[in-house]
Formats: sequence, structure tokens, C-alpha cells
Amino acid sequence: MTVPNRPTLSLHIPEPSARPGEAPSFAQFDFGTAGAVRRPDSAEPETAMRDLPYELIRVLDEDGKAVGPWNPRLSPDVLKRGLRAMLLTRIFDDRLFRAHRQGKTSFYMKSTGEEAIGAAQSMMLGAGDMCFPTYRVLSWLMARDYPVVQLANQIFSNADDPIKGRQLPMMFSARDYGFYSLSGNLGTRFGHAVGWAMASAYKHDDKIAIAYVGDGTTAEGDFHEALTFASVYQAPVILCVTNNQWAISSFVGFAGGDKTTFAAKATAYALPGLRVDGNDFLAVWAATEWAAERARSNRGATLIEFFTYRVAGHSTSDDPTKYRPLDEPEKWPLGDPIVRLRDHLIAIGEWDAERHQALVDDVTQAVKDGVKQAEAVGTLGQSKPDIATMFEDIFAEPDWRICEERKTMGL
Amino acid sequence: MTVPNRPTLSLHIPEPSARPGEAPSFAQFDFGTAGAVRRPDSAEPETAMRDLPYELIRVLDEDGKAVGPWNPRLSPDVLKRGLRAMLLTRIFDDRLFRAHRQGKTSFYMKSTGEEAIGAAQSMMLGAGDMCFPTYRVLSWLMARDYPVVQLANQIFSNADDPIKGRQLPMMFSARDYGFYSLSGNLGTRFGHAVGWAMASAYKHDDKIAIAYVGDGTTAEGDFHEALTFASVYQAPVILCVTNNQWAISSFVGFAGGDKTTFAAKATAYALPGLRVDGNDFLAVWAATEWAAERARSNRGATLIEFFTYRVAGHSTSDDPTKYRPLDEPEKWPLGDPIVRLRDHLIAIGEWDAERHQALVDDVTQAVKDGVKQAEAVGTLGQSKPDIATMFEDIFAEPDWRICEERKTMGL
Amino acid sequence: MTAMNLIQALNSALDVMLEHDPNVLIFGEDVGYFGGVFRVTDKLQEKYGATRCFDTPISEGGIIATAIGMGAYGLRPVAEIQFADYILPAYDQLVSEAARLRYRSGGEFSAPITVRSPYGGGIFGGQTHSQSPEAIFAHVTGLKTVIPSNPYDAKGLLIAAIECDDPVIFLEPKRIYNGPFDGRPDTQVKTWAGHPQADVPEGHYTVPLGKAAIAREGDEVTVLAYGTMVHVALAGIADSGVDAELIDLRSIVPLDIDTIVASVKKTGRCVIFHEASRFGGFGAELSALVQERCFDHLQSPIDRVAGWDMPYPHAFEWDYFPGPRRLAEALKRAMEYN
Amino acid sequence: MTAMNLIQALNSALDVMLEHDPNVLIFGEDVGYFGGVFRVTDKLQEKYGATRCFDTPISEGGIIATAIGMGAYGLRPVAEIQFADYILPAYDQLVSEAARLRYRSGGEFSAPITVRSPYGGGIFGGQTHSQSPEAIFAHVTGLKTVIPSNPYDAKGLLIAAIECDDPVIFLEPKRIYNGPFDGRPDTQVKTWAGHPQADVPEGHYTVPLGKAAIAREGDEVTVLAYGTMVHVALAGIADSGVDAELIDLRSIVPLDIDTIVASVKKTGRCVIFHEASRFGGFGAELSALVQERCFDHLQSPIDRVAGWDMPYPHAFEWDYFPGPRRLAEALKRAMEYN
Ligand SMILES: Cc1ncc(C[n+]2csc(CCOP(=O)(O)OP(=O)(O)O)c2C)c(N)n1
Ligand SMILES: Cc1ncc(C[n+]2csc(CCOP(=O)(O)OP(=O)(O)O)c2C)c(N)n1
Ligand SMILES: [Mg+2]
Ligand SMILES: [Mg+2]
Repeated sequence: MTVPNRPTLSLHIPEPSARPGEAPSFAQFDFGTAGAVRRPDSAEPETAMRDLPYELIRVLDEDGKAVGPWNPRLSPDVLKRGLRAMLLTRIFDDRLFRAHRQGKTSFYMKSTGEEAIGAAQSMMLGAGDMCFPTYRVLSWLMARDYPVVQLANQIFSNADDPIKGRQLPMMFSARDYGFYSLSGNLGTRFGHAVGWAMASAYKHDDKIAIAYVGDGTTAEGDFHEALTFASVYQAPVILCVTNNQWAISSFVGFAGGDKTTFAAKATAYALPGLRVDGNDFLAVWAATEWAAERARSNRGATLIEFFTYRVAGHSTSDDPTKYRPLDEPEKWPLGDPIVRLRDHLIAIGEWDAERHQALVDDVTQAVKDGVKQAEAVGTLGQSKPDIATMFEDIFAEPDWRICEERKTMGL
Repeated sequence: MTVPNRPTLSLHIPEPSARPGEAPSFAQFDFGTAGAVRRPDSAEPETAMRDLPYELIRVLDEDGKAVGPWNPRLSPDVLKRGLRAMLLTRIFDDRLFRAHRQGKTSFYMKSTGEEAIGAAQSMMLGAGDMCFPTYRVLSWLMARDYPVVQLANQIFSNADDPIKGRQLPMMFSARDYGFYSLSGNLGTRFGHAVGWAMASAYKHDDKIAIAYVGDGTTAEGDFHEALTFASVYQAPVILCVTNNQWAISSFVGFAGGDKTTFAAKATAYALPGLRVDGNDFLAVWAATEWAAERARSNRGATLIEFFTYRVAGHSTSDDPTKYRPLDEPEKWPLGDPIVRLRDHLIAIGEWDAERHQALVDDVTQAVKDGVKQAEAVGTLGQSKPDIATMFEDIFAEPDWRICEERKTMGL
Repeated sequence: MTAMNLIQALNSALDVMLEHDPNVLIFGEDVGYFGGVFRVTDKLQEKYGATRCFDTPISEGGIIATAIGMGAYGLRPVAEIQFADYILPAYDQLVSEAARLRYRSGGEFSAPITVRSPYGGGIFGGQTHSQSPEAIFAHVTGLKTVIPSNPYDAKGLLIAAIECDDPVIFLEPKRIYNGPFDGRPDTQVKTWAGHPQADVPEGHYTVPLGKAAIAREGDEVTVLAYGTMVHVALAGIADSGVDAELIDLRSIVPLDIDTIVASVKKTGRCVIFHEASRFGGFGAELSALVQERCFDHLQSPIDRVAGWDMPYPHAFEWDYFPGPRRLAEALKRAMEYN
Repeated sequence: MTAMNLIQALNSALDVMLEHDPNVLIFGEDVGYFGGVFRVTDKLQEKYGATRCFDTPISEGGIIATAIGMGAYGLRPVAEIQFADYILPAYDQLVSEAARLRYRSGGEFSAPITVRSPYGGGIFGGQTHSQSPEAIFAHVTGLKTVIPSNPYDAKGLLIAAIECDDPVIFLEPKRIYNGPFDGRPDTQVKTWAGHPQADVPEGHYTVPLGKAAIAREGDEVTVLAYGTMVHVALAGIADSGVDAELIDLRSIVPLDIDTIVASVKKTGRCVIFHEASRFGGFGAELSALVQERCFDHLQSPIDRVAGWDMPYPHAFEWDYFPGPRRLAEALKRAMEYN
């Protein structure tokens, strides 16, 4: 049995729509229209909503109006708090990025353009719920008023670093703020969120978990394993993909994101998949509320893709103009989450340029104060936690090896 | 912002439809009707066939007729060769299972009920294509007339074992038969198939790869990683899930198989997903032909779920009556692949009871002869390859450690 | 006291812990309804319900990730990996996450998990049901690694592991599940019946992690072993005629360095005996430590008797496996050295 | 001959191999258009096209699985793992598959793959950009593990690795990518300019796997090191005033045991120096081997100077890192021993 001859095979290597020097293009994406996507009851079975992963849930329209069934109808007060959390994140990022240039820290990572995600989710979810973060959801902590000075202490690895100088900047841990320990390994905590949520269900508790991976990280086996466990045990967890189009220099096509949506991956696990405008504070809130309702009602997990764009470089070690058009960020069709929320507040008559400037000034001052306070404790290398702490927390109790090594250092 | 109170959470643990002592039930599945599923052109885009993963492709109807658009219209001669390959597998399995009881081998695994899959695919695909097997596609080798004596030599780990006594029984390697090296680690070779297929495309070759995992194994990260690479690079590979309802004692629900189909996992990667009656030689053939056509035309990978049932225990170490109803296998609605192909041949006037008995006798004799020949070389422990070979093939050239250790043994 | 084999002793430890502590739960491939491929979790689902003891997807990484998340929540999960050969897909979770969670979070989170896994060769399991990967765990600070050699220890160590606030890798030498094994495959299979350490209390007790046992007192050479090899060593020592002191390490992290050093200082000679491949195996660390701490007491080179440097070869199991003969030869070599 | 830093030398090796052998191709996270986060694959995609040098999904297991499949087909893939800390998700593929494919298939299939990965600390990379996991590869028979210490060796060893028919783990000490490093973070950063081993031929040449280099001749103590630590050792030796012989192992599997043994027999003393945590590290194997083979020649205990047994701590990088002072002290201790 032979098969008819065919042209020979060739290997396909994906390419982004534009490289440096070329005109950025997002023509390959369908952004839909604000308000257009239906909002099924969260109690409906997954089989009844397999269309959702291919639509983009948006609430804020071009005029800054909140429209459609996903409008969470938030009070102006909540919106203003959200705006503040996002601004805090943006201004802190800028300041600390500069601090890196000044040698005050070894490393920094911005979440510019993605601030709506952590902020809305942090505010929407309960104090006892647990977030399993990536390095790009600083706004979670900002929305819960985690002290700026503590962030800076960690980033400076100084004597007051709450995690005792043990980790790279941005790798926060803040249990009391519902923020699980971060680390550099991509994807490894996605499954922890599922386990944590299963534990909550096991204990007949009412707390739920939320976890994030980037678009690039969806390719790790951990992603699949976490989703499988979440599906099999109907874990009360919200699993999020922050699709910001880039993984360092690799465009989203290297995670299969040029062929379908990340929300569509939910279908493989019989989980609902929502695709949400990640630069729309209201849409993020609404989708999270829907998924949380589902989780709290013992209906299990939801996968949410936040469609967004990484405006800054990957980190202080990166120069994005090397691999994408210089003006690609500003051409991102879904805009800037801060501008959009500000414009919405203005559109509903709750905000104006003056009040906005006052907020910016206030937040700038808060960042300045917090960072200054941390600088007084010390920037990288100027101060650090007591050296003896280096030998602590390795085990609950140190064994002889650790004791001997500590002694060798005269501690 | 607090969320209204809800009943407390509880942890969901999946349960199969029946346990020992209960009546088996397959009411949860929709088996569809033979001939009912449409057959799109294999050149169509994946977006046009997202309905397929939820249908069951069947060709042989209740009367043994081949019906519908997926009928591969095979010649009676091909069908008879397929029947022979399946019978060889079945009869060899039975004989070697008994050999284990007699202490002639350390281990054995049957593929009873699943013989159509490897047989049809082995015959359909080309000599240069490469199969990345599991331990349950022995019929691949049978269909290509791999010598029975060599199989038995491997299973007895005797002096003529083609892989020199290095592996557990069933872990064949047969390059010339397009059969990649098996090993006990589940899932690890799924990605090798993708790499092999990518290499073929890279070299502008015309060969394609095919790989298998069981339903249970789909939960491994390797499964997801292989599918991601296959999708991103449009690798010419056919990725198969042999869904036989059980993973040792764990029913398919522990891989999420009670909530959706395995074929539906293809959707996560923008790959076509076919769900096929794995006990229908013609349906297996047709689906494979479709996917091979797609792969050879540089259109990339297809995921195929073969819906089947593991009739025997997992292995010689297993007693399935401990965890499922004794009569569950015989209640499997899709029947026995050998009986169904035999009945089809009879229905088309190409076969009868007499000819069938003659084939059974012939195959039984072939198995007997091959096994006897191997037994003459030795069963487990009676003979084994030259001990010095134990120190070979560790590296291309042994280093001093291996040379010294070999010398220590006086070799 | 009840006579138990190693499987029953482990089952009893799990039973006791499920009974005593509602935060203990058990999961792994086939451990639920079926009770585990080696029956270690037999009847536990029936007794405690499906949420206390349940099956998992075939996903070792997922199993350990789930356990870590549960540990961070406050539970004490006991995860089974069906064979230690299949623990590698979870190696990243164990090393990058479980072992470091407490340290890197400044003590905010920790992973008090126990990972049980049948381990080692001698059952004709071939390449992928025979390996002894303890060295790759021992090198990772933050993990504890325990390997029992008899039913009494197995139960007490497993309870201690579950109660331990650190992640523990608990490797169960499957060759001695049903009876001690002297390393001679051609002699009659023994059961645990009548063995003094098969007398196991039914209730709660612990054997502390980090305390070795002297399995045999002796003056001439110190033999360091663990798991199955403790029994093989006894046979090898008997064959050799050398009056060796045999130390059963019980846990390799934490390691009972004091007991080791005291013995070698007494005997002046040391042979290390394990089943894993020699190169880079845990025996290397033992050799280095003994040499560093007993240099002036050593009358002959510390020797290592271990598996050959190759994948575990099915048909050559007994050529690969370091049996009593190889140990006896090493003991005699040590005594004859000058 | 051209002056090259380590990055350029590696880039040149890849360039030469892409040029010479159409079966060589390169892939990994960010290695394609961008040329790698450390620029090792800079311009290779431009020069050879996207199918010869391309980006991958973020999936280390997938990268290695793909490479193995390609190797089985007959290619010689060179895969990059962005940081050695992130190689663990691929550990199962490397150990259970790459290392054993030839053996278990009776020689029918093999995986002639090269896995490059930036490795080691000293760049303030914290816990997950600083680790030295060589020991967990060295223990796995079937893998070769190479660690160069200078541009000349790096190029020659990388070409040898790609041409090697076995799977090779090629660990690149990232701290010395741009210049040698003497272990003193407070002194001025050096470049490779003017270093004798930064003179690199532009074409094809190999440095054989398994041949150590004597980085410094000496009579009093043998120091065993590799990668960055070769340079730190030179500083430590200078500080100590001890006339030490420094051996740069270059590959730890295969290990050049003859050169090691000859040196220790000459000096009678040995200090092992590596950055990885001490317990169960590769130094343990070296210590065991030296002790076994040079017992009668040893005038002082073999010592190990290594990273502490803890996760790599960001702020305490220079307290963790075994610098020249710690080596010098060990050398003096060795000389003073009696
Ligand atoms: C397991 C692992 N592999 C590789 C890396 C190196 N790395 C750090 S961030 C990154 C890109 C992540 O991209 P994405 O998931 O899209 O998240 P984003 O940075 O865009 O938020 C890579 C490859 C890592 N940290 N961990
Ligand atoms: C990585 C790994 N984990 C666990 C096992 C133990 N094991 C062997 S077969 C099996 C069940 C496999 O089930 P499935 O994938 O459905 O294949 P089937 O046996 O039904 O064909 C298990 C858990 C293994 N061999 N490898
Ligand atoms: Mg991204
Ligand atoms: Mg199955």
C-alpha cells in the first residue's frame, strides 16, 4: 500500500506580523465590540458555553461607556480605588525601573499596560482567597495597600526585606495579602493553586484560589497538569492566562496563540473558558466575579484569558526594540487600562482632569515616600538582612550540616 | 466587597458507573451510528471541523456492512491481512500470558480488544514512516510480519533477545519495522514523534510519524508539550489516544474522560480532532488515511482518539475484577474488533466459518512454532545474552568506568 | 504488637495518621478504590472515604504540585508515586518548589508533604521499575530522604515523616515488602514472619528521622547501608567472616553523622554498600564525609560496593545487583589491605 | 586566530557546525530572531534561516523531547535551555530517554543531542538564575557533562559535543561569559581581552571530551575545579602562597581520572572546589575516587570547598559563593595538617 507522491515536507517556523522597521499590525485579531458577548448564568454547564472562548468580553466602549451584560455595575468609589491601585503600580514601576538604572537593585520587571488585571481581581476577591501570582500582577498587592516601603525593601534586598534577601526582586511573598510566594520558575505554581483550592474544598471551607501564567508559559507541562487536576476534582480555582502577546522576545505564535485563543484551551478540560479584554478594568472584574461565583458554588474551575499587551520590555535585562517594532505598544488596539478607566470615570461624571492630576500627585508622593524610606534602610548591597538569617528556614530545624556551615562563617 | 454566603465547598472525587458486584453501564456515552459522521476534505482548516471531536466515526454497522463517507473501500485482500494480523496478536497474547503463568517470562501485557488500531495503522502507513508505540500496539508489528520468534525471544529475555535482555518484556524496538524503542515511562515518547516528524519536514523528506498514549497518560505534561510543538511547527505527525476506559484500576474519569472526549483536546491546539470507533478496523484505517493525507500535504498534525475498551487486565500483575464488574468487558457496546471484521468479510461474501477456522489454525500454528523456537533458545533465566553485552551501548564508546567494571566481572 | 510485613506496617502508619489527623489525606495513581499496586493503601478509602484516599490522574508533576498547594493551605498530604522511576516528571516540583518554599518565602509558606514511592530492584522490574534515585534527592537541600529496612522502622519513620514540617521523600524498598532479602535470588523466598522487627505496635509511635541503627555490632570494618541492602549486607558479612559493624542509615537526609563517625573511628575501615549506580551515587557523599572526619583512623581505603554504571538491565539483574559476594570480597580486601 | 569572549567562541562553534553539517540545527527559548538572552546564537538565524535556528515554546520538557526525536531521525540538534535552573522540567526526558535510548533499544536508536545551558552564579541572579546542577547529571550513566572555563576550550568542546554520538549536557558558566572572574566581586570587572585562551581559531577544531587541562602546575596540593571556579582557584592559590597544581576538569563525564590520580600521587594532597552545594555534590564523587585511588599517597584529608547547603540566596551571594579566601584557607589547612 503506497501513498501517492506529494510535494516534499517543509518545516514551519511561526513569524510575528511585524519585526523592527516594519509597520505593526494586529489585523490577525478580531477584537469584537464592547457589550456584544452574551453572559450565560455561571451555573450553566460548560457544554452550553463552548462559543465563549472565541469571543472577547469587553465592557468599556470607545466612548468610555460601560455597556452590555457583563457590566459589573461598580460604584464610583470602587472604580476610583481601582484607578488608584493601577496608578500606584504604574508609577512605582517607573520609579523602580529608574532605580535599577541607578544600581539600586539587581533587576526589575514592569507590568505596564497590564495593571487592570491584578487590581480588579484583588479587589473583587475576598481577603481569605489566595492568589498564586506571576511577576506581572504587582497591582494585586497595590490594590490591597501592601506597603510600598516593603515592596522597595524586597526589591533592594535590604536589611528590612520581608523575605530576608533570599530572592530576586519582584519575587514577593505576602501571605496576609493573599499573595503566594513567587519564584522565577515559570508555571510551577499553577498546580499549587489547584491543590490549595482542593484543600479548601476538602476542609469545607469557603475560600477559593486564583492563579496566573503568561501566554508563553501555557506551553509548560505544568499548565496542562494543573488544568487536568482542576477539572477532575472540580477545584474552586480561577486559572488565568495573561496573554500579553510576548514571552521575552518570542511572539505569541510560539505558544500556539496565532492559531486559536488561550481561552479555547479550557475546552480540552471541559472547563468554561472566557476571553476578556485585559485592559478593561470592568471586564476583568466581571469575568472574575462570574468565575468566582461558579467556584464558590462548587461548580469548579474557570480558565480566563486576559487579552492584553506587554508595553514595556520583558525586564531590565531586555530591549524590545530588538525584536518588535518600536511603536507596536502604542498601536495596541485595546489601549491603556489606566486611560480607559479614567475616561470612564470622566464619562460618568465622576472624574475630571484636575482630580486625576491630584490622584497622580498623591500616588507619586506615596511612592516617593515609600521608596525613600526603603532607600534609607539601604539599596542593593548597602544593607542586607543579618547574615545569620541565611542559614534559617532551610528546614523547620537546621541539621548538623547547616549548623556546621554557619559556624564556619563564625555566626 | 464581600461575596454572599454559599453552602461550603466540598471536594469532588470521580467515580466510575459501576464497581464489582454492580451492573456495568455505558449509558453515559453516546456511540452514535455507523456512517453518520461527515467527512470533510482533509485540506479544510481546523476551524471548519470543530464539531468532529464530539462525534464518533464508525464505518461498520450492526449488520457488518461498511457504510458512510468514511468507508475506506478496502480490497478484501487487505481486510484479510488485517484480520490475520489481529488474530496473530490475540493468539500470541493468550499464549504468552500463559507462558507468564508458567514462569517463562517476568511480565506480559495483552492488547485484547484493541488489536484493530495498530493493525490498520501499520498497514495503512508507509514502510518509512515511524511509529512511536505504547505496549498496547503489538498488532503494528504483527501486521508487518515481525517474526514471532523475535517477539518471544524479547519476552523471554533469552540469548537471542534482539534488545539483548535489557528491557522488560513488551518493550520492543524494531527500527526496520518502523517501530521506535518502547520503554516503561508513560508519555515520554509522544514528543519524540513530534521531533522525528519535524526532522522529516526539516529534511524535506516525505515520511511521517505516528504516536500513541493511553487515556490515562493524557494527563502527563508530555502530552501537552508534544501537542504544543506539533501545533506550533505544523509537524507531520498523527497523535493518537487509545482510550480503553481504564488506566490500571483508574477509570477514565481520572483523566477527565467522563466530562468530554479526548479528541476535544485537539481544539486547545487548533488541531483537527477525530473520535473513532477503535474496534472498527475500517474506521481506524479511514481516520488514519485522512490524517496521513493531511500530514503528507504539509498541513500538520491530527489528534485521533480511538474509543475502545481494555478487555484484559492491565498486565500480568493485575486483577481487574477487583475494581470493575466482572462482565464489563463483554458488555462493551462496540464489540470485538476481530469478530466485527470477520463478520464484515462474511457479510460481503468474502469469508465463512470454515475459512476463518483455517486462518485461526494457521495463526495458532505460526504462534506455536515461533514460541517453540524461542523456548528452544530459552525462557526467562534459562538463557540470556552474553553477559559482556551488558556493558555495551551505554555510550557509543565505553569510558574507563565501564571498562573497569567489566573487568571486575572478569569479562 | 502484631506481626506485619512492610506493606502492612506502612498501611498501619497511614491508617493511624488518617485516624489521628483530619489534615492528613492520601492520593496517587491507583491508591484509592484499588488500594495501590502494592496494596499499601488497601482498605483506606473504604474506611475513611474517597476524599481522604483517592486516585489521581497519571501526572506525577501534577500530583506533587497538588500536594504542595495543599501543604501551603495547611494540610499534610501523603502522595504516592507508583514507582520511584516515575518520580522524575515531578523532580522540578520537588526541587524548585517543595524544597525551597519555606526558605524563599521567608517562612511564610511551607510544604509539609510526604512523598512515598516503591524503590529499588531485585524484582525483575527492568530498567523502569528498579531504580534507586536517592542521590538526586540527597543533593537538594530542603528535602529529607528516608529509606526504611524493616516493618517496625517503616511504620515509625512514615509517621515521623508525615508529622515532619519539611517535605520528605520516603523511599520504600519494594524487594523487601514481603520479606527480608539476602541478595541471593536462588535461595528460598523469606517472609517477615518471625523477624524481630516485624513485631509492630498497632498504634501511634515514631522512629525519629536522622537516627541510624546499628544493625550488627562489630569491630573490624564499618558497613554503611540502607533499605534492602541492610539485609544483603548481613549475608555478605556472614560470608566474609569479617567482624563488621553494620549501620542502617534509615534516613540519608538528615544523616546520622555521629553514629557513622564513631563506628569508623572504632573499626578503622569502611565499606559503603548501595544498589544505585556508583558514580555520583550517595555512597560518594558518605565516602567523602567519612574520609574528611576519620582520616587519621582509616587503615584501608573506604570502598564502595554499588550497582554498575549503566541502566538497570533486565536479564542481567543479578549481574548488576551488588550481592553478598561482592560485599564479602570488599570486606576481605579491606582487611587484607596494608 | 581572533580574540573572542566566551559568548563569541560559543557562537563561532555553532556557526562552524551549522556551516559544516546540514544535520545540525539549533533551537530554544529566544534563540532565533533575537539571538538568545545571552546572545550566544546572535545572527545565526539571519545567516542560516529560520529552520536552522529557531525559537521554541516555553517548555523545557518539550524542547528536549523534540531534540531526542530529531536525534533518533538522524539529526544533531543543539538545544538551549535558557538557564540551567530551568532544565529540571526536562530532567525526566534527559534521564529516562536521552541517556538510555541507545542502551535500551539494543543500539537501534540513539540521541546524539547537545543541550547547552548557562549555568552557575555570581551574577546576582538569585535562587533561579544561579544554580549548578552538574551532580544530578553526572550520576546518570549515558549522559556526558561538559563545563568549559575559557573561550578556546568552549569552542573546541562545543564542537566535540555536537559531533559526539552521545547526549551531552553542555554547561556554560555565565559569570565568565564576558571575562574571567577571580571570585572577588569588589574588584574591577575583567574582560577576556588579552587572555591567552581568548585567542580562538575561526574554523573547525575540537577539544576532546574527557581530557582535563593542567591550569597551573604545582607540587604541594592538587586542586580540582571546573568552569568559573578555575579562575577563582587561581586567585585562591595565589593568595595562599601554596604551590598548588590546578586541574581544570573540562568535562566531568567522561572524567579524566588518570590526570587527577597522577597529580594527587605527586602532591599527596587534594582540595576540591565547586560552586554547587557541597552535600551530594560532584565533589563527593571526586573525593571518593581520589581517596580510593591515592589512599597511600594522601598526607592530609581531601577537602571540599563548595557552596553552602542551602538554596542560592540573592542578597548573600558573596557569602554563599566559595571565594578565593575559602580556598586559600583550605590549602593552608591541607599544608598544615599532620
Ligand atoms: C521554567 C522556566 N523556563 C524559562 C524561564 C525564563 N523566562 C523567564 S520569563 C520568560 C517569558 C515568559 O513569558 P510569558 O509566560 O508570556 O509571561 P510574560 O513575561 O509575558 O508576562 C522566560 C522564557 C523561566 N523563568 N522558567
Ligand atoms: C510516568 C509513569 N507513571 C506511572 C506509570 C505506571 N503505569 C504503568 S501503565 C499505567 C496506566 C496507563 O494507563 P493508560 O495510559 O490508559 O494506558 P493503558 O494501559 O490503558 O493502555 C500506569 C499508571 C508509568 N509506567 N510511567
Ligand atoms: Mg507573555
Ligand atoms: Mg487506558
